[in-house]
Amino acid sequence: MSTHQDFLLSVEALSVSFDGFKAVDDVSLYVEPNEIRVIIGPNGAGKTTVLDLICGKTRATSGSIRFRDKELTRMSENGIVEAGVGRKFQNPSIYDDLTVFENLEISYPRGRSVLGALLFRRDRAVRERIEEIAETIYLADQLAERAEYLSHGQKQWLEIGMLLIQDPELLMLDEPVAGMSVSERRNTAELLNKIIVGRSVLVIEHDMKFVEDIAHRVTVLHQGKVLSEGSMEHVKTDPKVVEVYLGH
Amino acid sequence: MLGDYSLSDLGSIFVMQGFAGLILFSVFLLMALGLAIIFGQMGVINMAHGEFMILGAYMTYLTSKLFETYLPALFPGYFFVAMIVAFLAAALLGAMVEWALISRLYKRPLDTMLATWGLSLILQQLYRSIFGAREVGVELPPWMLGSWQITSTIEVPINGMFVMALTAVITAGVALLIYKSRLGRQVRAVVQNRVMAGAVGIDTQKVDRATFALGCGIAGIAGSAFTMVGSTGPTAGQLYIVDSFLVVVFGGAQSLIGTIASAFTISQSRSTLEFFTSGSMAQVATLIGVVVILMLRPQGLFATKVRR
Amino acid sequence: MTTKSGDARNLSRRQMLSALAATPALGFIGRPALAASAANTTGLAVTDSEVTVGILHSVTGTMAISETGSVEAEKLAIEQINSIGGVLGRKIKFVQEDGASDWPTFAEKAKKLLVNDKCAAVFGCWTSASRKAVLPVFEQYNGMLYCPTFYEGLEQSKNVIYTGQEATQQIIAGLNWVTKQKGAKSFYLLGSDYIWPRTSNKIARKHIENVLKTKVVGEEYFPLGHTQFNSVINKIKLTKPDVIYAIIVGGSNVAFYKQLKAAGIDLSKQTLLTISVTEDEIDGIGGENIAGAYACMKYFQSLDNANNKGFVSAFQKKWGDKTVIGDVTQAAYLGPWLWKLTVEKAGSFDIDKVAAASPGVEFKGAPEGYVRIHENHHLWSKTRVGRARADGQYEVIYETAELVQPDPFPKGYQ
Amino acid sequence: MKLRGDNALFRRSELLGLLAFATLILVMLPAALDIFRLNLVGKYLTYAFVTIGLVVCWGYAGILSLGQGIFFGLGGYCMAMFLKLEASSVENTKIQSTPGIPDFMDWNQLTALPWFWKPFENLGVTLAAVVLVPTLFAFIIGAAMFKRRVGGVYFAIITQAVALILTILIVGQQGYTGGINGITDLRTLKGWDIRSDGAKLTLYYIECGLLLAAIVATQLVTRSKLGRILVAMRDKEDRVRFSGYSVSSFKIFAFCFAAALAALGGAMFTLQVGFMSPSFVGIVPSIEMVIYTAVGGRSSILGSVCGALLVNFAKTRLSESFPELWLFGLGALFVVVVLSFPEGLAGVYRSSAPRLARSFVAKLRALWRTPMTRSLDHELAE
Repeated sequence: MSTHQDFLLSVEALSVSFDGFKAVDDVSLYVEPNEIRVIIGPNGAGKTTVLDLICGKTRATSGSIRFRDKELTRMSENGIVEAGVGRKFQNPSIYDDLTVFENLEISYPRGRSVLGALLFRRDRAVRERIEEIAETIYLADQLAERAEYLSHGQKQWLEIGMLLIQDPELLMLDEPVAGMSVSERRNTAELLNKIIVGRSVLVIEHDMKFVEDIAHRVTVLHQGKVLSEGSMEHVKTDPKVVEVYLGH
Repeated sequence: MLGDYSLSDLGSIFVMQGFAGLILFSVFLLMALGLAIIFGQMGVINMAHGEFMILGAYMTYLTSKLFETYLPALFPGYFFVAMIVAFLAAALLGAMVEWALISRLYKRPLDTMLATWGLSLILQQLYRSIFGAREVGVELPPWMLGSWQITSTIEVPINGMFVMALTAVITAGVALLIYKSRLGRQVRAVVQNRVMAGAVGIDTQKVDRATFALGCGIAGIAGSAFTMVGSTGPTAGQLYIVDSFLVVVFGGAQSLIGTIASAFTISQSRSTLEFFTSGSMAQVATLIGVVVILMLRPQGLFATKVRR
Repeated sequence: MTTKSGDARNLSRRQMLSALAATPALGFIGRPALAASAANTTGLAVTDSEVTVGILHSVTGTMAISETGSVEAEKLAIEQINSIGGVLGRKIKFVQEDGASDWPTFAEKAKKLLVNDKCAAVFGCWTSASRKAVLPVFEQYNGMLYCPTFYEGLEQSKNVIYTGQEATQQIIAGLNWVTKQKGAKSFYLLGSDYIWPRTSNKIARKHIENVLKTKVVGEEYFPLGHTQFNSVINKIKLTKPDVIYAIIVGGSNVAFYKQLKAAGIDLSKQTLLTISVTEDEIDGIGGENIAGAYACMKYFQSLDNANNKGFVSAFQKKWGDKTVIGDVTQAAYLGPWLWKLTVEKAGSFDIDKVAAASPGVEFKGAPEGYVRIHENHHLWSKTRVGRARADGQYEVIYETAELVQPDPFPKGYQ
Repeated sequence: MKLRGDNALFRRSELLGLLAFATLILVMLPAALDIFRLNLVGKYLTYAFVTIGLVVCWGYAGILSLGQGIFFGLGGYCMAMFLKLEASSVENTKIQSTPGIPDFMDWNQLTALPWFWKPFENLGVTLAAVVLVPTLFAFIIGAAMFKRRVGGVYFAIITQAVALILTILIVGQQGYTGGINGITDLRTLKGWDIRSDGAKLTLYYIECGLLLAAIVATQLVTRSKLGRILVAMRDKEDRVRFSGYSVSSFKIFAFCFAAALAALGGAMFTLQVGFMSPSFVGIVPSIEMVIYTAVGGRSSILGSVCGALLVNFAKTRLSESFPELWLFGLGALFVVVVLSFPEGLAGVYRSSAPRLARSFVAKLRALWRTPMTRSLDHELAE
């Protein structure tokens, strides 16, 4: 195993409780650069909460989250994003009232301060980058359309595109293929395969076929604790996992 | 400033201040209860809440006149009838308002505020046109006046006790209704997930209307009770609106216990401060306190902590 | 309801006509007494048969409660004046505007009445705040305002006639009386938190401490609209003052007196003197809640004189026999009458002439009895103390022997 | 490509609207109205500053403030303090026991000018304070609230409470503030009599200039990326946060921007009306200003300005014609607008304007094709 310094993300002894209920209980997790890690587990296992904790949406009760040399538990959400962590939500989280172009533009990593946003000009570099991303996420023809009118799948892609334009070092995806039709799912898988190159990815997913396709390593959460961790093969055959999850 | 008084004086003042605080607490709670249902349970911001209270007050006035003219023998008991009339009238108006206005605005909760503000203007003018611009005096049955002498220096106002008792009964009733009854469960279901509640066979329309009417009805009773301590005029309702909202918000909108606790905190601090400073400064200090605490605990005193 | 002033074309034609008739008409007394051009040289809305005045009160908003009575009184006075031939042979026509309990609105409407409607006089305002808001307007556009409310003083203007009492008239006589009659040694001052109660209590305190040589044991103010008085009532119980001196206004009154009664303070034993509760307010408070309290002002509905009897019956005939009449309502009634008398004394509607002619104008038919306008544009009037009865009326138990001189800038009280 | 046009400050329809509006307030109204009515329009337009601010703060950023009266009032008070000091020269206040201080201070036995009045002897400082004091106050409220993620109804109610606190303080501290009467009887600005008709006209034009500048400035904000971020924030606050923006800073900016505009309106109000009173700080005017915005259209700058103009115009007309019943009309107007036109007048305009324009153009075209024959036919028929 590599030394501590080599991990992109080290989550150690992380816990959080809501009114006494321990949603995440002493979880440790190490993600290497360029690794694709999938978190699986039954409903209520604390998967989404782990992502929430990493991106700062929820504050940990105890434990530490180190991203490279930064301690995320004490940083603001936008600071975490600037450090290089991107997050996609479970339900497509895009801006309905804006066009696809504007949606992508807002995620463009420039002019993030109030003054910067005020003085931000939509120059050639910006436009080209957005068009390029739009091409990648199959939305080149919908740039001027209000995001509200996109299909569910397109909305998911748009959100992925919004992450992509940030170019994060760690990308966190919460059920990226949930609720998609078969063809959309195929496209999405293809898209994900394209974008995960050159960065670490943390994915929550239920779709086992999909998981097998992309996962380097798998972490199984159960009742807020890590139940098992390793390759898909290893996890699949772990009797503890079989009992609580795959066996059903 | 307390050095000038004898110990027994201080003792009785302490007791009477305690009662003054409790009465204020009852008043606050009573006026906030209807709002706690409408705002806390339904998320509707009813700026005409004060006007519903005043409707109750006017109904009490009318009932008293009616008894005075036709049933003078039963006058001592008219107040109970008046409260029922007040409840029914306010609830009926509430149901009508829900049907005409609120039901069209569930998707835009902040807009309910603007529409009900318009409604409050209309109601004020309506009262003015019907009852005249002057205040009306509601005559109380003699037994409600005066005070109950406990010791030579300790006296407790009877109407204050009455308000306290009434508040206790209504609070208990509301608690039962929200937490134990079928309607209460349905209301909570609708609030949490309107679509889902509809899907499992709850008539959301009916539930909404009943809830809103209930909240307004309670406001009517509050208004009726307030004729004992306050004034009844077309614009008197505006006096209550900010206090009511602060009590509900401060308590954590969805929690009945929160509303009770917050009414208690606000009333006790105001009543105590009023004793040591002046009325104006007491109100300012209490408001600042509430604002600061809300800043530190944006969800109010008693909101449950959940994964957001 | 808005009326138009005579338009320019009419006016010039009339001016020509009156120029022809000017010389013989001067000595002629009858209808019309004076041609419009002679009685009105400043372009006011005066024709040969009509003169337009303004009524400016709040008929909506929180102050409508109090101002309604004034509107009714002014309309009654105008109607009565018209029925006996009007002013200088002209019928009075009024334009009513709503101040909406909002001071800037008062200023806006005042300006409209003066600039647009060219009113020869305006009867209106109630609160000091509204009067302060319109005062610069009346001074700038040279209008004439008759303001009915008792107020804090510290004001005097060529363009305003104050038909209500200023603070010293109302306060000093009452304090003297209560000290003499009740042997009061200690006072508890209460008030709504704004300028009139604060200034009045300031005057009261100076008088109590410097002239009467007794003491003030407490002074408290409450925001307008305050409804919870239990804490201060406890303080009163603790300090046991000989006199509670209350200047609480509006809806707060109702709460205060009801809670006072409920707290077991018996006004037949505890002396309470107020200068802010008229019969109008008692209507809302309920007579049984305030019976026994003393009020000090210049007019009570129960005043026993022929003028007042006629006034009360005319008022109730017009506005309903349950309507009560308070001090300010009566003062508002004086406005149109005083104006009529002044205009007739001046022989002109011109504001400058009316303002100049005002001092010394006497109104013998006033319901409160004889009044006279002082040099400072306030009224000489008697001050009376009444005791509230359970039926909502005051029983007059004292009145000053002489008219009290208005003194809006009292030396030693500032 | 069509996206390029998006960089322009105004869309063509917006530019036309703005020009029409400028013509209305700069040419048509002054020509049509006497100075009294024009001064009233000037008063209505002071509220337009507030509604423009609300468009940014509420329409774009989704922050409903029920306390804009606070900033309107503070701006107005700053201006009024300067004017009052000028009106209270030793000469003008000879009859007071302490000449040279404002009359209400004298009545309240103050014998010296309080320290916080001192800076307002200087016009430059005053003008700076008009904008800075309310903006700073907004910053403090905003920072305290938005950093703690207070939002929605809670924020609205807290701003209401703050408005109430401020009103009680101003009314209660009458020796320092003029109490409930406000600061009245303001006369001159550096010797220039602001009460004269000429001054009223000049002030009206100054205000129009400022308002147009404010409209352009607001357009700059809303058309920038910042404007789009505000909209994005209103929709999906978390998404914006996790796109690397400090949401609270943007909210604070929107709130302060609205406050600064409201303050400007307040100062113009003082100048035009000649006084300032606590009745502008309170809850009722604050809610009314929100309603003007709602009536005009909460996401349209020009719409909101028209809202302020129209509601106030209706108020004046209704109350002049039906002094005892006008509240029915006003109340009904609010209810109807909220129920039927959630996007206000601007929404109605947007949905029906293209259709109207099209039919107008079609008619014009038809007329153009057969101008002679048509008019001839017409004449013959008659």
